[in-house]
This record gives sequence, structure tokens and C-alpha cells, in this order.
Amino acid sequence: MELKTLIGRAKRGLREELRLYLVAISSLSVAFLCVAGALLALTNLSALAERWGESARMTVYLRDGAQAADVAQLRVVLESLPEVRAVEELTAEDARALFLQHAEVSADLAALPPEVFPPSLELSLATGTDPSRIDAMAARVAQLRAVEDVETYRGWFDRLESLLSAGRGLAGALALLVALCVLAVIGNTIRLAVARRRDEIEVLKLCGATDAFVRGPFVVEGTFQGFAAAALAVLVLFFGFLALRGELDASLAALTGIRAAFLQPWMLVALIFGGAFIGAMGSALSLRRYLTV
Amino acid sequence: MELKTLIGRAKRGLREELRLYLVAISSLSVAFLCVAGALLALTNLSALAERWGESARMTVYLRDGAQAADVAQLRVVLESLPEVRAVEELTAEDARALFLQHAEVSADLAALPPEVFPPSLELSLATGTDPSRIDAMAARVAQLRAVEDVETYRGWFDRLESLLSAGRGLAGALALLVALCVLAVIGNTIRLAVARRRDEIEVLKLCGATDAFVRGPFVVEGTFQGFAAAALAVLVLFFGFLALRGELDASLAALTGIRAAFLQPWMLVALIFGGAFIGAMGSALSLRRYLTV
Amino acid sequence: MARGSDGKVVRPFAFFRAGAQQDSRANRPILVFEDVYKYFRKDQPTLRGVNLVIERGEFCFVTGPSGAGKSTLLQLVYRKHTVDAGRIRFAGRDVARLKSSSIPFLRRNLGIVFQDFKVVKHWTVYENVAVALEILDMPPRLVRARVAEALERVGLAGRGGDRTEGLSGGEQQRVAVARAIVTEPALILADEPTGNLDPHLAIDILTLFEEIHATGTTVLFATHDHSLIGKRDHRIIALDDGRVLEARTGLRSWPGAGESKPPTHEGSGLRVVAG
Amino acid sequence: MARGSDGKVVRPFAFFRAGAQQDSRANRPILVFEDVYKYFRKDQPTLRGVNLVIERGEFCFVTGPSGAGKSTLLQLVYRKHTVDAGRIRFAGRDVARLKSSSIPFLRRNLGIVFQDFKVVKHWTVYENVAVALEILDMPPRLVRARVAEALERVGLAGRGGDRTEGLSGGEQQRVAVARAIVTEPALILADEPTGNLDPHLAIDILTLFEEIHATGTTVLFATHDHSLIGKRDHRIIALDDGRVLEARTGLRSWPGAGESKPPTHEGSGLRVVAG
Ligand SMILES: Nc1ncnc2c1ncn2[C@@H]1O[C@H](COP(=O)(O)OP(=O)(O)OP(=O)(O)O)[C@@H](O)[C@H]1O
Ligand SMILES: Nc1ncnc2c1ncn2[C@@H]1O[C@H](COP(=O)(O)OP(=O)(O)OP(=O)(O)O)[C@@H](O)[C@H]1O
Ligand SMILES: [Mg+2]
Ligand SMILES: [Mg+2]
Repeated sequence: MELKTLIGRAKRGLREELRLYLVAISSLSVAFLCVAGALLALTNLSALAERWGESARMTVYLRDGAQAADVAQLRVVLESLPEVRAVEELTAEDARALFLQHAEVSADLAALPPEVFPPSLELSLATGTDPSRIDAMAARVAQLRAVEDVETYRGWFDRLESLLSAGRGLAGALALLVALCVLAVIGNTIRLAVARRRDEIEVLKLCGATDAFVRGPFVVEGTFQGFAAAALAVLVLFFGFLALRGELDASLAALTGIRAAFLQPWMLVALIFGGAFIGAMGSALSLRRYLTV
Repeated sequence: MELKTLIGRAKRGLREELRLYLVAISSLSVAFLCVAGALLALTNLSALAERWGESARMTVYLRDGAQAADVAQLRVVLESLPEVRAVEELTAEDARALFLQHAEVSADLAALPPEVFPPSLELSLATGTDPSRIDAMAARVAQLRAVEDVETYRGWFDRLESLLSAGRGLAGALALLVALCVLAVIGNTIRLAVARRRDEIEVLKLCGATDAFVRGPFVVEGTFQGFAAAALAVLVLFFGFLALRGELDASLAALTGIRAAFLQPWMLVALIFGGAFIGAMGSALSLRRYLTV
Repeated sequence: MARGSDGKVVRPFAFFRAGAQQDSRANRPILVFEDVYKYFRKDQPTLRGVNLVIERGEFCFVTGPSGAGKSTLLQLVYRKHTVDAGRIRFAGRDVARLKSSSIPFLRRNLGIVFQDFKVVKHWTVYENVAVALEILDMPPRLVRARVAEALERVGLAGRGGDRTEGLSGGEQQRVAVARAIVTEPALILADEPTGNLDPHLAIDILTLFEEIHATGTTVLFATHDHSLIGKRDHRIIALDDGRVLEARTGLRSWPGAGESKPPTHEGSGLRVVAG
Repeated sequence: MARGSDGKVVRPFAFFRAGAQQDSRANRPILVFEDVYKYFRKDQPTLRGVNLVIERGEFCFVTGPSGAGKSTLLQLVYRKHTVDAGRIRFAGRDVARLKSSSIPFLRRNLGIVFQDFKVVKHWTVYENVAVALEILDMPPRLVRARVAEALERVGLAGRGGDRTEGLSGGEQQRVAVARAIVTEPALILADEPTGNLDPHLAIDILTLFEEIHATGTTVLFATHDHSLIGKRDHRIIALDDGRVLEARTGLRSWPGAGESKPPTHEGSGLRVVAG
């Protein structure tokens, strides 16, 4: 097919149905906005998860009066474990100061004797170390001579994990819903737009056009619509993000310790070209039933 | 207009465009599903907020060796305050037991002397009491004789508040997005469906039909579509909710202390009739430009 | 004439009973064109200065070459378009000055056969005809009886249940005719109602319009078919280049045509000799 | 004949060059109907046992009363419908057995004027005609030249830029004719191509088809218009009640019609006397 003719025919369609096109593009871009928004939420959620994952830690309480040499040896042993990223020593005084600093109930506890706070080694664990390995390690470390007790914060860890997975589940369900919505909107928009032009398709077929010839400009138009809608959605999301960022940083980020981030560039590119692709496919598929003239 | 004729004409439209109708209803119901889902999320979020709001509390630490009579009088005073819902007395022993029970770090603290834990009165505050009033009250209570110190948990309270408002903000933004999406989908679906039947409308107008006569069956069809789509969305959401409830209760509810609740009956009714109404309005409005024959 | 099965003739309500002007007499002309101009393009008017008086109960052929403005003339009456200059009075009322909410009531007094039929392809034959009566809020029982009668008169008895899409060109045209006559309108505007019919059927349809005309209905019958025009002695309104040339007594007495001889198909008889 | 501005005649590629059967001779009939039946309703066939041989380069009128099956006959050739029994061979190939991917190549050899025009209303006149050439992948320069020529031949020179919606019925019909002839097809199927034209223009269009016929094109011309048929001495295929009655030499020698006298419009001459 002559490319010039193809473009000409696509432009003819665009000119004739400009209003319809604007409506279709706007409704598609709302759908894409939903997808992009869900992606943004997931991006930030996983940044949060990573941040929290990084902060997995373990406290090894040292026996009262453990020898400095023993402690140093213990430290070397712990540092050699693959799961351990960093080891920090906390004396009883340090621990007491830290406790008082964090506790809101300051008044009476200031009088607590240092003995209540045993010295400890604070371990930062490697990202993504799974809980069962942490347990096993804790059991082994507890056998060592200078060790009084091992705290794995397993309870806290579990709670965090389940909160995160609930968040991920919700975001996933939302993304699924949105994807359904996008498919429905794109399918309907294109199917209905094509239905409006039944007469045109009939004439083409009766004049001897092949299916590919009939599809050509519709697919070009669909591609353009999908592309424009996705690009518009990304733009709107970006400016919305810029506008809301201050708000977000103030409330959410202050709580979670991370700053809101926008979508990765590769995601943006994937969204826009995915939009163009879905538009093209939607056009081609929804034409099928009108080609049997 | 004869009602029988009206219904007959609407059924004629339904019969002719059954496939189109199914597509339209399915896409509308996805949109309504989004709305209903957002409503559900908001419902549960506000239940959570209420629960947390209810649990606003204050601890009044009693002076060492405060007289039982003084404490009793203090209790009476506190109970008479409008902001206070309930007062519970906590002896030093109770406090210690409670601390040990909650604290994960059990080993060494078991040896803590009871003096570390002063006796206290635990106040449950009325729902929605605002933070400044709590501060004022705390200052007043701190002046009383038997009172050693007052803890308002202001830091925790603030964190909870900001978390909740962030959640509400997110849910609100989502609801807005979804509402936009619904409007776009309904508008387009009906506009395009009507465009397909231009010839029919033209014939009616040229035969002397009034605008109201032309609109009649379209509005009936639009009402039915909106109604069916909203009802379908509610059904899907309900069964989805039933299926996911176990999961939700296990993860989310365990954390927040509330059980997932479904939408209130009045919300369901409002959704379904709102759907019917939007369908009717959408039909009537999108017909306007085709009535000028 | 078409009547309901109970023998009662249901006429669509009289046009603008309230708004009719005071000079309404029984024999006031039903349709008057006063110096009507219609421009679709600035430089070249489709109608230029048309003056016509159609009396109540007349039967007129409207003829002229393709693109002469026959359809436009009829479309101005039913307010598909409005005049650019001049005036059209239907039953004494200026059609161009009707509010858009009054247009439906104008059209209910007209029975229109459109040149391109304008039947709804995905409706059945019955539905296509019945719609004209449903618009008038007629009770369904009466609708059924009158639609059946109209279909029988155009030779489509028993075809009511067929989808209109599957009909032949001539059958679709007859559906359009049935829809135009089923309401028993005061004025019938038939735009080329026999273009897709064989000579037999064309005469049948012409005869049908004449029967309806005999009950007092006014008929404007636009056609190219000189053999049809030549068979009858009705008034002829010939349009050419937007102007009107008319004969009061049919083709037989048309200048240049011999008495009682069908016209030659060279068409010179119908050409406007001087602009 | 219509040629590009460079004088080169661009014919759509020969039909099924590869698939043509071995007995292909230059004077093999272009179109053969062998005992063709078509049932739209179980009880009543639209075509019953039609046998016809159309030679390459013939000019045939197809006539018959409304609903006789004229359009159906033509629609079977361009595979809008398929036969229920019997066979239709176009250039030796059985049309009913074409794969659906081959149908476009069948249609590119045909020039079809549809009874309901099938012009796209929201396209311009130019676009409606050009589309037939664009389908053949013709370069735009050539398309422009040939469309302009086709429009001139049907009397629509200079109207290329108008929206088709605004055209009169006869003008739309001529757009349909222009689209059918612009590709210089091997076989023209014209279904009532003059139904909306005045007698003058009808003769002009008939003459146009005859000119094209003179260059070797086969023409099937379905019409009701006996005055048109009577003017020429072509072969007549009359359909009635799904059966064929034919005359080899035109209406003038039709049984019951006097030599050189136009047919009476009573139509008895064209009625099938016995099943
Ligand atoms: N809506 C319109 N927009 C633009 N031009 C129009 C419109 N309607 C009619 N015309 C032009 O006005 C002229 C007269 O058209 P009209 O349909 O009245 O002709 P007609 O006498 O009915 O012809 P025919 O016998 O072919 O139907 C034509 O040249 C046509 O192109
Ligand atoms: N697609 C279809 N479905 C059902 N019936 C059909 C279909 N096409 C044609 N028919 C019927 O077949 C018969 C012949 O139709 P056809 O269109 O061939 O007639 P025709 O000779 O062209 O008539 P006309 O001169 O009125 O155009 C008609 O009675 C028609 O109702
Ligand atoms: Mg006309
Ligand atoms: Mg036909």
C-alpha cells in the first residue's frame, strides 16, 4: 500500500471524526492515568519495602562482665557471617542513653540503674535475609560464650512484613482493576468508533479492498490515539506529582523516612509505547467483525 | 406518550444492539467497581480512624506514696471532665506486669524493681477530642496534688493523625480519579452508542417526533444500563470481598485491630440508584447534538 | 381512505389550531412560496425567486433535471433547511419562523417520502411504518390495523415481519411510501417515490396517491419519470436552474406536446426555453 | 476510454492469472450462470434455475418487476451472497468457491454501481471516487488525473471538493457511476444506475456505458426504465418470479412489441407468459 495514501486516509478519518477522537483520547488517557498512578504507588511502596528490608537487625546481648577480648573475638566471628552487614557495639551506658532518648516516658526512668541495660552488639543484616536464616543464625550465636541472649526482633519484623505484603496486595488488586478498566475502555472506544464507520468499511470492501487495506488507517489512528492518551496521562501524572510532592513529603515521607519518587524513565517509555501498541491491537481486533462484507 | 410504546421501543433498541449493550454495561460496571472499591476502602479507613480516635488516652502518674483517699478524689475529678470517657487505676505491680508482657526484651527486665513502674490512672478520652484541649487538660491535671506527671502520648497521637490523613488523602485522590474515569466512560459509551443510531433519530425527527419522544427510549435504555452496571459492580465487589476477607482479616485487620467491613446498605442503594440516574442523565445529555435534524 | 379497523378516521391534530391566523378560510391555499431563494453556495443559488401557490386539495407533479432543486423545494417545506430569502407559508404560517419546538407539529401534518427512503435498516418493515403513528401517540391496537392496511396498499401485505435491510430497492421505497401515507396527513411531499419501481408498480403507486388525493389530501409528487407525468393530467411544476416554469393542466397541453400523445423522451418539452 | 494523464491505460491486474483454468480462450464467456438458485426464505426462492451465458464484450439490460431478483443476480456475482444451488463462473472460475481472501481480487475486476449508491456521505466527491483507485495502489498523481476525468464524464466536473452529503439524489448516483467506471473494470454491474436521473441524463449515462462497452468492457445494466431499454437494441434479460425470459436483440424485436415502436408501459410485453 502506498504510504502516502495510507497517511492520507488516516488523516481523512481524523479530520472527519475529530470530536470523537478527542473524546476517545481523553477517556483513554484517564484509564492510562490510573495505570500510571498505580505504577507510581507501587514504585514508592517498593522503595519503602527496600528501605525497611535494609533495616533488618539483630541485637546480641552480652553476658555481664564479658571479657573485652571475648567480645572482640565475637565481633570478628559475627562480621564474617555472610548475613551480617555491619556490627556496632553498644555499652550499657550507650543503651541507657538511647533508651531514654527514645522513650517518651522520661521522668521516672531516668533513675534506672545502668545494669538494666546490658551491653550489646547491634547487627545490621544484609538486605532480604529471610527470617528462617535469621532464626538459625540467632540460635548459633546464642551458643557462644560471651552471649547472654539474642534478640531477633522477629515480632516486629513479621508485623512489618505483613503490613508491606498487605500494601502490595492492595496495590496489585488496584492495578488489576485498572488494567481491566483500561482494556474495557479501549476495546469499547475503538469498537464503537469503528461501528460508526461501518458504511465506510462496507464501501471499501465492496470496491475490492483487502482486509489489510481496510485495517491500515484504522490501525494508524488507533496507534496514534493510544500514544497520545498515554503521553497525556504521563504528563498529567507528572504535573500532579510535582504539585503534590510537597504535601506527600511532609506527611507520608516523614513517617516512612523515604522521599516520594517519580516513575523510572524506562517505565515512562514502556507506558507510552505500550499505549500505542494497545491502541493498534485494539483497532485491529475490533475491526474483525466488520470485515465480513 | 404511551408507556407500552415507550417500553416497546426501548426493547427494540435492546434487541438490536444487544452485543453493544453488553459491552457498554461491562465497561460501565468496571467503572462502578472502581467507585465501589474506593468507597469500601474509605469505609474501612474511617472505621480504623474511629477506632484509633477512640483509643486516644492519657496516663496520669501518681506521686510515690500518694494517699488512697487523694487518689480516689483525683479519680472523681477526672471522671467529671467532659473529655474523659473512662478512668482505670494501674498499680505499680500491674504496670510492671504489663510492661513485661508487652516488651519483647524479656530476659533482663524481669529483674526490674517495681519502683521503676509508678502507679498510674489510665484515662480513655472521648472520641475526637482535639489535641490542644488534651494539652490544656494535661497542664491542669499536672497541678493536682497526687499527680507526679502526665503523659499525653502527644508524639504517638501526632504520628497516627498524620498517617490517617495521608491515607484519607490518598483514598480521596483515588476516588476523584475514579469518578473522572466513570464520567468519561459513561459519557463516551452513551455518546458513541447514540452516534451509531443517528439514522434512527433522524427518521424519528423527520416524522415529527418531539425531542422528548426521541429521548424516551434512549433514557430508559441508559437508566437500565446504569442500573445493571452498578448492580453488577456491587455483586462483583461483594463476592470479591467474601473471597478476600480471610486474607484481609489475617494481615491487615490483625495489625489495625479492626475487622474488614462491607459497605453500608444505604451506600449500596445509593450506588445502584446513582448508577441508574447517571445512565439516564448521560443518555439525555449526549442525545442533544443529534436532535437538531 | 385508510381508516382504523373500527372505521374511525384518525387525523393528526389540525395544524396550529391555536396559532392559525384570523383570515383562515376553508379554501385558503395550503402552501405558498413567496419569492423564495436558497443558497447552498454563495455564488450560485439553488432556488432563485420561486413563487408558487398550492391550493388545498391539489395534485402537482414537480419535475426538472437532476440538481434543479426539486428536493430542496420540498426540504424547505418540512424545515430541513430554511429559506435564505422570501417566505414559505404552510396553512398560513411562515415555516421559517417556527420555533424549533414547533417543528415536530409542522411535520406531523406532512407525509414525506424521502428520495433516499430513510428507512431504518435494522428495524422490521412493520416498525418502520408504525413509528409514524407511535409518534402521534396512537393506541397500539389502532396502529396495528392501520399499518397492516398501509402495507397492503403498497403491495407489501405479509412482509411486516421482515428486516428492512433484506428488502429490494423497490420494496424499501414502498415502505417509505407506506410510512408517508399511514398518518393520513394533510399534505404529502413525495420525492421521487417511484424511482426504484417498475412501470407497473409506479402507476400503482401514482394511483394510490391519487386515491388519497381524492379524499382531500394535497400531494406534491416530485419525479423524473415523464412517462408517468404523461399519463395524467395534473398540474406540472417544472424547475430548471432554480426557476419555475409551470403548466396548469398536465403534459398533454404542455407547449410543444400534441394532445393525448405521450411526451417524447427527448425532454425538450420540459426544458425552460428562456431563463 | 479513460486513461491516465500520461496516456497509459492502467488495467487492474488480470483476474487470477495463476489460477485460471487451462481452457482459457480469448472468447470464452466472461460470466456463466448454471442453474442458479437463491433462497432467502425457505419456501420461496428469489432465483430459481437461472441459466445465462454472458459473452465477453456484451451489453445486456437486466429488467423485471420490483422484487424479481435483479439485484440479487448481480450480488451473487460480486459475492455479496453465495448461490444456494448451481454455479456462477466468472472468467472460468467458480465464484462461490473463492476463498474469502480472494474475493477482493474478484471485485477489483468489477465496476459496481449499487442500487443504494453506497457513497460515503462524509467524504468528498473526489474521495468517494478516488478510493476505488487507491485500493489498486495507484500512484496519487495518476489517481488525480483519472478521478477528474471520470467526474467530467458523469457531468460532475468541478464538484470534486463538495461533501457528498450535500449532493442531490441524481448527483450522488453519478458519483457512484464515476466510482464504478474509474478503474476501467472488465465487467460493469450497474444496478439501476439511472433511477434518480432525469431522462436526459439517463440517456447520457447509458451512452457513457455504451462508450465504455465499445472499448471491450462487458456491461450488465439493470433497470426498470422501459423508455431507456426501448431506445437501444441490446440484449434484454427479463427476470420474473426468479426465472429468466430473454431477448437477444432488444425491445424492438420483443414478442408483442411492434418494430421501432417504444414499448407500451402496460408491461405485458415483459411479463413471463408461462412459468
Ligand atoms: N445540504 C446541501 N448542501 C450543499 N449543497 C446542497 C445541499 N442540498 C442540495 N444541494 C445542492 O443543491 C442543488 C439542488 O439539489 P436538489 O437535491 O434539490 O436537486 P434535485 O432537483 O432533487 O435533484 P435530483 O433529481 O438529482 O434529486 C444540487 O446541486 C445540490 O448539490
Ligand atoms: N439479504 C436479503 N435477505 C432477505 N431477503 C432478501 C435479501 N435480498 C433480497 N431479498 C428478497 O429477494 C427478493 C428479490 O430482491 P432483489 O433485491 O433482487 O429485487 P430487485 O429485482 O432488485 O427489485 P428492485 O427492482 O425493487 O430493486 C425480494 O423480495 C427481497 O425481499
Ligand atoms: Mg432530489
Ligand atoms: Mg434491486
